Amino acid sequence: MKELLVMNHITMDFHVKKQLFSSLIIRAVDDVSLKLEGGESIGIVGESGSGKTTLGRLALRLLKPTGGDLLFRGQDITRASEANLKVFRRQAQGIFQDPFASIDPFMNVHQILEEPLLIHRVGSQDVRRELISQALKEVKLTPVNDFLPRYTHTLSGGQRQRVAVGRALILRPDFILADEPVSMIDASSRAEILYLFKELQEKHGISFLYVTHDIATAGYFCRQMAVMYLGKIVEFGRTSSLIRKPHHPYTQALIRAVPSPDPSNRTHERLVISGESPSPIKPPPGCRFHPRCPNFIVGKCDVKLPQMVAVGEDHSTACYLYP
Amino acid sequence: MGLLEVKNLRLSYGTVQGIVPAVDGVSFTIEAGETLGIVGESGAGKSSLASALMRTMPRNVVNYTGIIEFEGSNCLELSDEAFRKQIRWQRMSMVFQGAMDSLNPVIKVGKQVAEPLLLKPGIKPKQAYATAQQLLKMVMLSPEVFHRYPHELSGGMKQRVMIAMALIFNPKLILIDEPTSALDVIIQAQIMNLLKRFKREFKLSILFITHDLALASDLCDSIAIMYAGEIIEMGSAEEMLLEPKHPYSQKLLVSIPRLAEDTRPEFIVGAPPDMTALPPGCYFQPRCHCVFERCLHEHPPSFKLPSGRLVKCWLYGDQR
Amino acid sequence: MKLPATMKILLSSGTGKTGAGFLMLLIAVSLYVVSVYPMDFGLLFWNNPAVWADNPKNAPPAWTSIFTGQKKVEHTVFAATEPTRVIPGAGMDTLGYTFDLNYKFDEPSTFVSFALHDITYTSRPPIITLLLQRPDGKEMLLYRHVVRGPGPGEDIPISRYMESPHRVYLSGDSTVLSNVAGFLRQEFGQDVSPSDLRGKIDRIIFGIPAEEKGQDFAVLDGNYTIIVMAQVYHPEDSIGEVVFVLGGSVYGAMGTDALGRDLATGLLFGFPVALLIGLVTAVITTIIGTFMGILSGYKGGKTDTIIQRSCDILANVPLLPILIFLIFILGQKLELVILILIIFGWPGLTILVRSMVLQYNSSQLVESTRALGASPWRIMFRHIFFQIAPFILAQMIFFTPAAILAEAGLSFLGLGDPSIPTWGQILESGFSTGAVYAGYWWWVLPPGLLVVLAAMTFVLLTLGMEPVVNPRLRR
Amino acid sequence: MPLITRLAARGLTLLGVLFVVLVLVVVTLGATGFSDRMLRATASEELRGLRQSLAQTIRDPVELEQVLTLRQQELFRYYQLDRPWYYRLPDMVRRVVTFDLGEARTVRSFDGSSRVADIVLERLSNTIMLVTTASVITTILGLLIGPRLASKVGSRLDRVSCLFLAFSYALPAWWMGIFLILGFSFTLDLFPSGGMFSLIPPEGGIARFLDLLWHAALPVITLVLVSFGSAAYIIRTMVLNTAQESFVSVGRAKGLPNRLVERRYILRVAAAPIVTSVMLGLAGSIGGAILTETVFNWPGMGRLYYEAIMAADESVIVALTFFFTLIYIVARFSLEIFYLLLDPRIRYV
Repeated sequence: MKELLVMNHITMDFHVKKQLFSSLIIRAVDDVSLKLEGGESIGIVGESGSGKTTLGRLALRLLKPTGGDLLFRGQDITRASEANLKVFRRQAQGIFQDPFASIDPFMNVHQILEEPLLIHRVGSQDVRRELISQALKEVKLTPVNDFLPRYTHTLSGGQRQRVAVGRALILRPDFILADEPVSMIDASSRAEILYLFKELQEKHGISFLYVTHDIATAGYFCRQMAVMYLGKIVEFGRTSSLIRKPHHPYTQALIRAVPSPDPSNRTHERLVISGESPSPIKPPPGCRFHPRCPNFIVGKCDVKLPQMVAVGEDHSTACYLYP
Repeated sequence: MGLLEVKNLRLSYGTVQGIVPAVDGVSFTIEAGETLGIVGESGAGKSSLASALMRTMPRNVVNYTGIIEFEGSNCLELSDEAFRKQIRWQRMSMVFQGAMDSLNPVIKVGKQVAEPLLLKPGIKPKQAYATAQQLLKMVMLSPEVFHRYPHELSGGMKQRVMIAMALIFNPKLILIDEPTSALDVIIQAQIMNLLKRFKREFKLSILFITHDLALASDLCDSIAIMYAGEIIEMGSAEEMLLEPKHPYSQKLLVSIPRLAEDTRPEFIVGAPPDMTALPPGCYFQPRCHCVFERCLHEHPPSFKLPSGRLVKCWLYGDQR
Repeated sequence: MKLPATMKILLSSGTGKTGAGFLMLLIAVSLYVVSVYPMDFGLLFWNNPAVWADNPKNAPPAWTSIFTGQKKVEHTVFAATEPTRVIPGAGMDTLGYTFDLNYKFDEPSTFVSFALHDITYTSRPPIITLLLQRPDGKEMLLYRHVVRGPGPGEDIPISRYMESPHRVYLSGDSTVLSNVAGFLRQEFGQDVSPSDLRGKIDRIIFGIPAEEKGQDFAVLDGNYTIIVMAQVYHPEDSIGEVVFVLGGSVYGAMGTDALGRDLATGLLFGFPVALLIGLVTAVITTIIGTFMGILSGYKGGKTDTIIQRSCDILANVPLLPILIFLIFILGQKLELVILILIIFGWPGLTILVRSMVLQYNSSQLVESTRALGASPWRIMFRHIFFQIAPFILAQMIFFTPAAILAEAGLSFLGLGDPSIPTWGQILESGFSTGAVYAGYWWWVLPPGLLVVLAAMTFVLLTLGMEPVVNPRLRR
Repeated sequence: MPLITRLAARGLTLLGVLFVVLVLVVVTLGATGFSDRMLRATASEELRGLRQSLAQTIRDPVELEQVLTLRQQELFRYYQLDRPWYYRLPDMVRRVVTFDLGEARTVRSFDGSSRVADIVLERLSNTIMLVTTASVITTILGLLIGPRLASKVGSRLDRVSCLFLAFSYALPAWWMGIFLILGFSFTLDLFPSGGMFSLIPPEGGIARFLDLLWHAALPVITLVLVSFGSAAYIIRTMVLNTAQESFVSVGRAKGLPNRLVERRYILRVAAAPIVTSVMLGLAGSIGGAILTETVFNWPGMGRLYYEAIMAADESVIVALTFFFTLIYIVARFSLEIFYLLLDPRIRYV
């Protein structure tokens, strides 16, 4: 499959005004490279402060990267103006965490779904109406006519998120960024959205970048997975191999921390790394993870940043434990 | 005789749409040293249950009845003032949801922890502060945190402070409401380990409220599942996690994506019920995969299964 | 939130309902005034002393009699353009005008006057006679006037009293004095010289010689008829209007000021003016403030910096002193007042709107809409604007009383626009002429009360909007 | 230190405000020709005096005219009337900033000085005294009433009070003043209708002070009545907002007595915004003082402003506009400091 979205050494700095004339730089994303192929799905997993959300926003070009290149279908869109991004905006869509906040509460379902069509001047009113009802059927909000005039506050979380999916879908995009799409939804409805994604991916060949803190849902939905820590990717690989054989100590800790409904859990404490992820304003030198790492090698990990090395087929990690 | 016995507790809110039930005839018992998990999805009434026990309900409560028997005294018969003086925080305390804004932003952390103790007659400030320091140490916070303001702490640290605060009087029972919902998984695991240790070391009784069945398994000896303001199933953790009986509990369990196994997570079709217009019969009936005629018309009572487990489902209506 | 829902919440509260009721009242009165009053009421009437010449000065409202217990003479103007009857005669017609006056007061009138307007004649000048029929059956000749004859070379028909009417102050006129002296002699046998009657005319014509000591005349209650007879010598001859004024010590619904102006008319005119000042200022301020705030918050960068700096400065200026200064120097124009209020008013709103927009900037709503490819304008004014619209509406309502109060305060300092009477100005004229210290409460209290009413209307509406803006208060 | 930078930034902005107001005033005066007219009048006044005194010594009318013309040119140069107004602009600004406020034309100080600085300064304390007293009373009343209403939001008491607060906000100070004069001075004769002291002030410190209090009563009541409505309302709203925060219910759940929760968890947290809004409103009431002082003939800056406007005394008006802005800005700056002291969240950002 052809490469759809390519991120080459992407870096993103934020300026935080600290004093009258000086500002602090926060490097939210630090030299990240990623390739998303057509019809593929990559999960970006990390804790808060890992830069995963920033990476997602960069992938949609909602932010201009400070360094590196961003290519969509081979076209450089790193610094393209909003006007030149029109085509990209049509082919790349986003689904965001909070389905209540990401949808205009002043619009009914019909208006919400019509908006992308209006923005990109698609079709006549009749064509648009047809497209809207098609999209609603696809996200299983039926009977369509019941939902069209409703406002989002009358819908449940799962239904709202499906409206958001419908809106992302209606322009027939090639790429969808899903930023924590199920974290605000009740556990019993999460799988429904994930199945919907999977169905759309298989049916329309849409590529997904799935940004989440929840390695379990990512593990189910994504074929590949990237684990981020403090702005850097520390491990990347095919999901099956990454979850079964996590190499990076951070990935291992992350997987260990995920609770599973097992009654024996309460009898013993879970093995967990100590401390919290440090502030990205002053990242530690060397490997970002070394202050919390159980396998920390003095004089090595705290000096030089480890490079990504292959540890298996289609599986690599940035850790000195693996030569 | 349990430490806390709740019988037929009801709590409703008066809203523009009329009277909306939040807790609808809930009964359960917590024994000393035992942890009960209340698991339910948003709107199931878990947090209302907690506020009913702690008497921190919002103003628009219209119906607040039942029996809350705590260490032998019926809380509902106590006046607000008596409840505050005798029970609240001293014998029954709480760790609140959303640690982010549960701390007073203008008071130093140490003082907030020590505050209830400072008000006790006969306790010297020095003593109270020493206790607070010690508690902060127990929740693995460095001593300097004592002199910090809440906004200088991370979410995980604040949650630890909240736990320390709940322990200041060495209470018999702690209600813990979604302690980790805003935290990252690793921090969540740290906090759960901490709670587990306290439970063991202090023989604490805990009422653990969460939407996450997997998280409940970390701490709870028995689990109650709430749906639409009712407890629809309650039993020991083993039973509930290995062999849930109620269709809702079953679905809830298999909706959790597992990392270790290759099973597909499942989901429940439909939306959670609108509490202002509950369906007739069983509240879960419109989404239930085992629904039959009786479910549509009659609201099921709690059936006690031979193992002692309670299920509110007509499927078990003939097993007495 | 949609407009109907907003209205519903607004009207669900007591304050909102009261405010809406007051607003209806303000609008109704304003509409009435706009349809009835001329636009240049200020110049043509209010500030034209001639219009008010016949009125009593500093007269309290007529209804105050109820409280004082004493029946004060109510100022009454009798005017007629058409005769009540025409008595044909040989070679001449008599036009008769009659006015009925039910005199039921405890005191004599303060004065009486008589005026003739627009007289046209062809051959001989008309003769006009003013008679008073009293309840004791006696008839009194008050005044007789022969219109000035044609001058040399004057064209026929001849017009008289077109520009300014022929006005006679009967209470002091010398012919009236001798007529009244004659009446006294004839009817009551009193022999007095006309000059002794100076200042007593009103007491005599509405009275009879008193029996008690110390008082020369007692008020005679009852039905009087004022009769005006005009003898004309040609069918084409006409009399435009005859006016008889019974000078009272109380006047109309709201009394008069030191110039005899009917305060009720001025107060009524103040309604649309106050509404105009308040609404125009509030609407324009809100539009500019909102636009700038959204622009500043969403665009960021240089636009933001420029707007923010301007706001920082303008919003920190103490308004009233600057307003006073500028109006004093640049001239007392209502437009100018409104302009200045707008210039110094928008930054406050802009700062608020900007901070709200900043919250939305990083919101998922804006991000997701941007990701759809929506233009900045669409995001700013289709999405962000609607999110903050209830707040902006509340702010607009809140601005209205501020503008009304500012103008009133300015007028009170004597810096009002003289061509447009406002409540503040009416109060000012009362204050600066010492009405307060003379106790002319009817002059100073009602205009202030109306300012309070108008301002309060909008404050109440703002209070009613509270649950709309702050959903936590909704119940 | 970010704390100091923040304060410095605010200070700079406020100084900018002062400067802009000044320039605005001076430009307005210049561009409308007002300043030209005033200076010409001053110059010709001087010339007239000169003519009279010279006429004694110089008999030759031609020579007299020559001398006078020369003197006139000199004066015009001195006042910079020979050049367009904007050349005088920097000089005017400099003079005001350095408090070199010049001479008043007609307004005089109590002891007859015509120096604007004298006139303004002797009035300054009177205004500050009046406004500060009223502000303190208003704030205390607001703090007593606001939280009480917030704790009973939606009740009959709250609704009735809201009506009353709306009335208070809608009340213009000057009208309230007139009302009180009519009622308490004219009708009941309880308080004097104006002024700061009796015509013949009583002897002795305490008697004098009581006399002052007696005279200040109505103006202070007026200011309090018109401003405490919005103050109480602001406090009510802020308390209401804070009371919804979850840490307040935590405080209650901790078993703290209600009064303590109200004080420590609501009022203390809301203190910073409350103080800011209330004080801002009061700083704005310096404007209201102009009207109140006018009504009560209180010899403060506001009354002076009114007198100066009536007498069209340019230099006094400029100076007063400048002073009002200055006071306002000083008040705002003290607020900033106050805010920082009250809110630890800001301090450490």
